Amino acid sequence: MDYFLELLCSGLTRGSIYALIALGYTMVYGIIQLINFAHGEIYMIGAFVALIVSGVLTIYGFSGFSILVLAGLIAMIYAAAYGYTLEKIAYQPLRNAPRLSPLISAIGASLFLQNYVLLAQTPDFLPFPELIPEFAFMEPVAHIMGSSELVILVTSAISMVVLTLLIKYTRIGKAMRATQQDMVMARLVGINVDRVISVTFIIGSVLAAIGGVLVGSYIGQINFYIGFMAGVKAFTAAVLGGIGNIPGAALGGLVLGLAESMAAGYISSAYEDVFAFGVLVLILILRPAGLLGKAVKQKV
Amino acid sequence: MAEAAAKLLEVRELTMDFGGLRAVDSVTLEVCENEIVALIGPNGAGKTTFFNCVTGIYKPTRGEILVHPPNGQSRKINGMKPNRVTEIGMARTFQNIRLFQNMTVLENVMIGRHCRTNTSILGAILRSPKVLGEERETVEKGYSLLEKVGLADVADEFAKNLPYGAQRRLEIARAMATDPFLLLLDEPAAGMNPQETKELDELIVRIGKEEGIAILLIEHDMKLVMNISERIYVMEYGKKIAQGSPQEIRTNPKVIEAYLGEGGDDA
Amino acid sequence: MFNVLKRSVLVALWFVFLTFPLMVVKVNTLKNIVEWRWLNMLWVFIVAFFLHLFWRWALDKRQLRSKKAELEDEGLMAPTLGQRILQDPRLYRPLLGVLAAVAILFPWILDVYQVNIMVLALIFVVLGLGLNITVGLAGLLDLGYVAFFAVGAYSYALIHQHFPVLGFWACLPIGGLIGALFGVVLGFPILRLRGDYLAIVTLGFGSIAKIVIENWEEVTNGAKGIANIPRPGFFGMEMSIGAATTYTYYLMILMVIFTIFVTNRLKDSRIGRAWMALREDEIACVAMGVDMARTKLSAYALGAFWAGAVGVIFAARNTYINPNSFTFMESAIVLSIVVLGGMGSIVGVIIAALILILMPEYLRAFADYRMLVFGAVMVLMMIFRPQGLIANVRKTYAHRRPAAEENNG
Amino acid sequence: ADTFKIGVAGPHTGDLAPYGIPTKEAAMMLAEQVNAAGGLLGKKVEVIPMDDQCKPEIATNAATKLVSEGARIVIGHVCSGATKAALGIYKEAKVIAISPSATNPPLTQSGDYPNFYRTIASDDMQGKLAADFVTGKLGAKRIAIIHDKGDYGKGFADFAKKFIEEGGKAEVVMYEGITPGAMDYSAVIQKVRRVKADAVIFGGYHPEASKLVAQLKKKRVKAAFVGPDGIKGDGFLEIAGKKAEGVYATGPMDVTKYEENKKARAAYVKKYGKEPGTFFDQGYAAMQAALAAIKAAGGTDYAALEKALRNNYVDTAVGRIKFDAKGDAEGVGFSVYQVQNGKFVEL
Amino acid sequence: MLKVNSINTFYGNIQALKGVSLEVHEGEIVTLIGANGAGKTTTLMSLCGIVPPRSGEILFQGKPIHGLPGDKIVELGVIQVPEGRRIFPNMTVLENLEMGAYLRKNKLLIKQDLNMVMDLFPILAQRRNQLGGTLSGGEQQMLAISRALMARPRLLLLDEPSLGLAPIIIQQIFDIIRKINRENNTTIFLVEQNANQALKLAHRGYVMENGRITLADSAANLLTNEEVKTAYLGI
Ligand SMILES: Nc1ncnc2c1ncn2[C@@H]1O[C@H](COP(=O)(O)OP(=O)(O)OP(=O)(O)O)[C@@H](O)[C@H]1O
Ligand SMILES: Nc1ncnc2c1ncn2[C@@H]1O[C@H](COP(=O)(O)OP(=O)(O)OP(=O)(O)O)[C@@H](O)[C@H]1O
Ligand SMILES: CC(C)C[C@H](N)C(=O)O
Ligand SMILES: [Mg+2]
Ligand SMILES: [Mg+2]
Repeated sequence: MDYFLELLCSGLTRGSIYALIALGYTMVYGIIQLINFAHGEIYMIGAFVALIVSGVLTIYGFSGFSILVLAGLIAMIYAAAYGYTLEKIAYQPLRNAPRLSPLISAIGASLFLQNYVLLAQTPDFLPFPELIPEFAFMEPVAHIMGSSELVILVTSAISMVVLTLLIKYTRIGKAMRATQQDMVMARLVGINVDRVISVTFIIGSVLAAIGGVLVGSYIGQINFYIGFMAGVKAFTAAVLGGIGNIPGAALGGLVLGLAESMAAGYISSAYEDVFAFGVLVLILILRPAGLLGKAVKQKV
Repeated sequence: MAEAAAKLLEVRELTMDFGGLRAVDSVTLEVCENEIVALIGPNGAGKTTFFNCVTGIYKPTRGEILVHPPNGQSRKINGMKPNRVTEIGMARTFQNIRLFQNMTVLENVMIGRHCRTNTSILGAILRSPKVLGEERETVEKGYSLLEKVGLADVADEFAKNLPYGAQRRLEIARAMATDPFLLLLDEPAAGMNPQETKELDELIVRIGKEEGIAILLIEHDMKLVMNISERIYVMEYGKKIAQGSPQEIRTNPKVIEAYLGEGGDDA
Repeated sequence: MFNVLKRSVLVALWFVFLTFPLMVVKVNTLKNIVEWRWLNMLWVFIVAFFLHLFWRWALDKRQLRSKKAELEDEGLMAPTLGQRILQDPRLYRPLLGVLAAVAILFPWILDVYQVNIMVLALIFVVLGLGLNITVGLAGLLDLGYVAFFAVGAYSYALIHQHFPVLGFWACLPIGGLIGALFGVVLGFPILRLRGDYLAIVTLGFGSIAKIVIENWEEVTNGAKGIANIPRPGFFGMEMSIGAATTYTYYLMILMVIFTIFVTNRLKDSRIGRAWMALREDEIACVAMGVDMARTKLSAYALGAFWAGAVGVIFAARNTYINPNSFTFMESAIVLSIVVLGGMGSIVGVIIAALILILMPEYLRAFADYRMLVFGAVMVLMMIFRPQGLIANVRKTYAHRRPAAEENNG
Repeated sequence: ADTFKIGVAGPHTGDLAPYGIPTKEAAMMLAEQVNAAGGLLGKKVEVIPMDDQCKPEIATNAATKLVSEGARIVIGHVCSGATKAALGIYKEAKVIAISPSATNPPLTQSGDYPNFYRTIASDDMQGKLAADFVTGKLGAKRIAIIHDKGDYGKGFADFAKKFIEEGGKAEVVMYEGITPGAMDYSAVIQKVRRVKADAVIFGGYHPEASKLVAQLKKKRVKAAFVGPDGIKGDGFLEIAGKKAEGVYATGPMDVTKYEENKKARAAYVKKYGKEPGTFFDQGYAAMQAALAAIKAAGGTDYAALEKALRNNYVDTAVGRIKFDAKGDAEGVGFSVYQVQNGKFVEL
Repeated sequence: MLKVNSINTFYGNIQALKGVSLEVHEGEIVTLIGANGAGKTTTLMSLCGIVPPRSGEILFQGKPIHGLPGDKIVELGVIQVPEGRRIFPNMTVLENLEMGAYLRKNKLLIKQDLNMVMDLFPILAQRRNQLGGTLSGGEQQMLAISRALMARPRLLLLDEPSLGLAPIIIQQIFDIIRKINRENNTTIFLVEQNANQALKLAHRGYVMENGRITLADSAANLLTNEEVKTAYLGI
């Protein structure tokens, strides 16, 4: 039983990180039907900025909690700035291009950002400071769920709830939904579509940065390449949940994380990814539009 | 009514549910040889859904769809794949035009010939005389159809560059290329002006009479409907509420209330 | 003018801000030292400033060009130079001749290195043409194409190990067929999926293929890979590497020609039209009597066939294979070749493959900046040629059907 | 030619770049030093870096390119796979390849590649050492073996497994591959706890090792952790930090005591302001061996170089070495280390 | 109120409008008729800034609005009911209506207008929580018009409101257009295929062919014009 709980917890932790990154994927996809392959790189950059900021702050004598908050905030700001700029350069000029062109542009951008960080910083792995303290009260269950895991779960849950509320009830949220459903009509009711798209990238990037900081301090190391795997998994999660669907992305992330964790725990971690994609294929065969995607019969 | 003509399509008690919504509710309908039959009704009555069931795009919840091809075996086609239905000999057009936009006009029609030809992959690579002959035949047939609908001189144009009315006619030509015995047209006159509608009117009649293809037609343009159809079915909220000759329908109070309104046919 | 400069300054400042933490700061958390590389800031400013000026200029030019095009002939798109050449036999025949001559003389003019990378580029030309069937013609987005390539390569390596009697020439078609078989097998479960769902599942298949190769050590030798794979043979002749490379080069040229020949014929046939119709509108296509399952599977199978066949050549060229050659990056590159070339356009695919595969080689001069530049060029090429290098506009079906009809009827 | 061209091939971009770049830097640094001191035999040394991304097909490109540019000695390649793909080309062109990191045993043991040398020991030797250490000195009875599925990591793990099973003193209770780059390894860690292993042998590199070590600590699993030389370096100490305490690693006998090594590292830190990365020592040593061989051979004649490499001892960053008939470095011995107070200490 | 001076509009390299000029006065209903593909929809899209004209000028209440982004034009009160209705399919009827008032801030007035349109189309009140995509064609058209009214249009642009609707609904829609014009004093620019009905409703009319305005006259005159009769009225 303990073993199951342990796997459950590790699956949920991993899954909620996937979910955080998947949200950015799904939101961007929802709005401009683009698979933003460079999204994982934003996550990586977020983590890097946090690392650099916390390094500098430590040297200048800050400590503990203030570092976590400041590093997190600055990482979010920078991720947002990168996300925004990425959209302006690599995607906006392709708004009316054939479907696959922005995808290729995204792959190019992803390569560029990876190598940019490689050159500007280092190809090596860097130690990421442990920004999340060990809570004493967690000690009795530490072998099942540690403090970092708790923080990850809580933070991502809060982020997701906030995002859902934001989209459901705020003006910009409504504008996002409208743009998602019909871009021309959105403009006809007076929505500045370009701004909405920028905001979407910014929100997605901020979530990715949160993910980056959490993962960084959870596993304690980052390098320029961590965005690739995370990106692929998050994309898988987004599709699993029904791409374009926000609760779907969250659910997809969790399901994927759990599937991987259970597969690794009960079968073999060598085939972890095979199971992850296997689950994806299986679910899509049963529900071709993902877990929460509406399997609408196409109206003709 | 078509006197003692053979039935081609026989639909019994067809029902189609979407979740909780019953879009088509026990509709019974038939089409005989050489007939032009219209299916009318308010928006959302379930007409298009009916078409979708008959052509295999949806699998109906209940009911029976029987076809009796003029020179073939009668069979039940519930839930049959759309391409099989087309192969049997029923072809359709779409309410929202669905052409192959980035293919030429001629190619669009040639796709219609797909199920009547059988060049294989190997054949396509080797291009034996038989294959070449088939290809030539496809082109010729395509041309003659385009001529019939008046599109022969834009054969090499991309479908997306055609004006709307021409696109509608291309859809009809494409459907006819499958050699159907029954043609199902979903609002062919939508978005056309009266002049274009008149031309369409003539085209449909010509197809019906000269080619001997039976026609089942959904349309909101009452002038067209009353002009060309021999029988009319009326649906509302998924149910069939009336059927009869244009004259009967025009004066049916139920239909007037639900659909035509006062002075209906001048619309 | 002043405004333009001001904008560029602002943009440059934005980039200075953007790159500040990564370009300027470098911390060593172990020793607690921060290195401030202020000079980088200046560089970023200067580079961003000039790039932005250039960017504006290029975008303006692009607009101007499209404006000019529309004045020239109203309605239809003015054919680009590329298309014009392709359409006019008087232009393309001599060009083809020159090309053929260059292709034949190539190994005699240039050194082994050039021939060797050209072989690789030609391999990717075939991959591009193969994927072009699946993605360009049939519109089925495939992000795991490399799986079929791997299948082909391993088929040859393993067949050679276990049945040495079957040489390269027997394996070439076998590799293709096994690839096609995998195409059908993988295509089956995902017939119902659309668009981007397809993309991720195929991406998944791609990674699964790699993981299986890595882990299934008894058969594939895992990460150790398989060494000593024989190069293509020529009646058992012993060849030096130079000669073997040249020989492989000619083999690839033939392979490319064969692929073009076959794909062209397919594209122009009943099957090819069905693929395109499927790409344009699945529902209408099915309603017009096209069997979706069969059409889709044939597109997968034929796409995979080329990957499998050319995988055999790939294994023979390298003489050694391991899973590292079959990552998502390779799939992405092949897809980029198809899109960049202009979906469905054969000439475009060839040019794009040559660019994308040869570019990193020629960018070796940039050393460390090589992949950075490569990524940037990919983005730029898409922005400035969103339709691809050679758009597959009316080229294929422009041959005049009426003429054909008159002649034969 | 008026320069000696030495190729340095390995992954300089892509996910494996961290294993290729340190060697490149080492070679360039050495060349600079030599050139600043007036060159070698009166000629300058020119280093030609070639990225191969650890992909066989690119490795063949890189190899042909190096050959056509006139390199007579290549430092590399870094990955065994890429090395195998490239060696055929070097063999024919009579180019010598000295790899800092390709550890796959058959590269030297098969005899297929007479032009191949390496400054690192092959996987089987360490596997044996690790197995003996764990079952002997540590007295472990239940051993979990984890590897990264790569040829190096898995190779080491496989040998360790083989020797443990042959030794019969302990039981391998878990044998599992992990995916490098995966977000975390907590599921595998839980498995280690479940099988009640008292030692973990890991085959792979330091990024995965430090993740594992950190998570073992976090999950309060108290098994001893033993890795190969892939983790024995400052990279591991840096990333794993305090969590590295007590971890064991096999590796070449303490090289930091060698003068050459101290010099090399000091120079590197001075130049780049950071600790050198993985395979720096071996890369540096390979370049030193190459330069010494050229000097001894009085040029780049293949036979002469071969003779020099096989017969002359050279002081390098990994000690005083020469190469045996198969191409393995003699003098690169192994010992077991433990992290104590943030340093690897030879046991 | 609206003055369009020889605008030229392109889709990529295809010129859809060739020197179109027209005027709409305060309080009028003006109709634009023409065959398929004549460029009517394009005209409206040019007015709204969705497909901005390459050259020429558009003045609204004397001020140039060509080149303004779409949202700024909406802010001025130029509101379009687009061809094909374009209901937000996954928003409820109520949310669709609220989107119509996206740029307005005054909650009270919005509430008032909500009641107003629900009075105008009682069916919408019944369906307020149904998803827009599941409405029938006629309901969607009513919703589209209501959504536009929620923006308090000064100039209401209607693109083929009768497209694909049952005869009985068409009558209703035209009645309501007349009502909006009379009671709210909203200026209306109506694009129609259904020339007969449109001309009966409008004060003035323009005829468009191949991207050019070919006729401009009072509606009554156009109704009796021989060319119009044969080409567009099908008589
Ligand atoms: N795929 C679907 N999923 C859910 N509901 C559907 C679907 N297709 C149709 N409907 C619903 O079924 C009902 C009938 O729709 P249908 O399109 O058949 O109407 P119609 O008679 O063709 O109307 P119109 O004249 O406007 O075209 C409508 O309420 C519609 O919303
Ligand atoms: N998005 C587009 N891209 C390219 N061409 C277009 C586009 N939309 C319209 N066109 C072309 O512009 C011309 C005018 O089209 P428009 O839609 O304005 O006509 P319309 O008068 O509204 O016709 P309808 O009665 O069919 O609605 C047509 O030739 C059409 O093919
Ligand atoms: C960089 C590493 C993957 C190299 C490894 N030692 C090998 O033999 O391939
Ligand atoms: Mg309908
Ligand atoms: Mg229109």
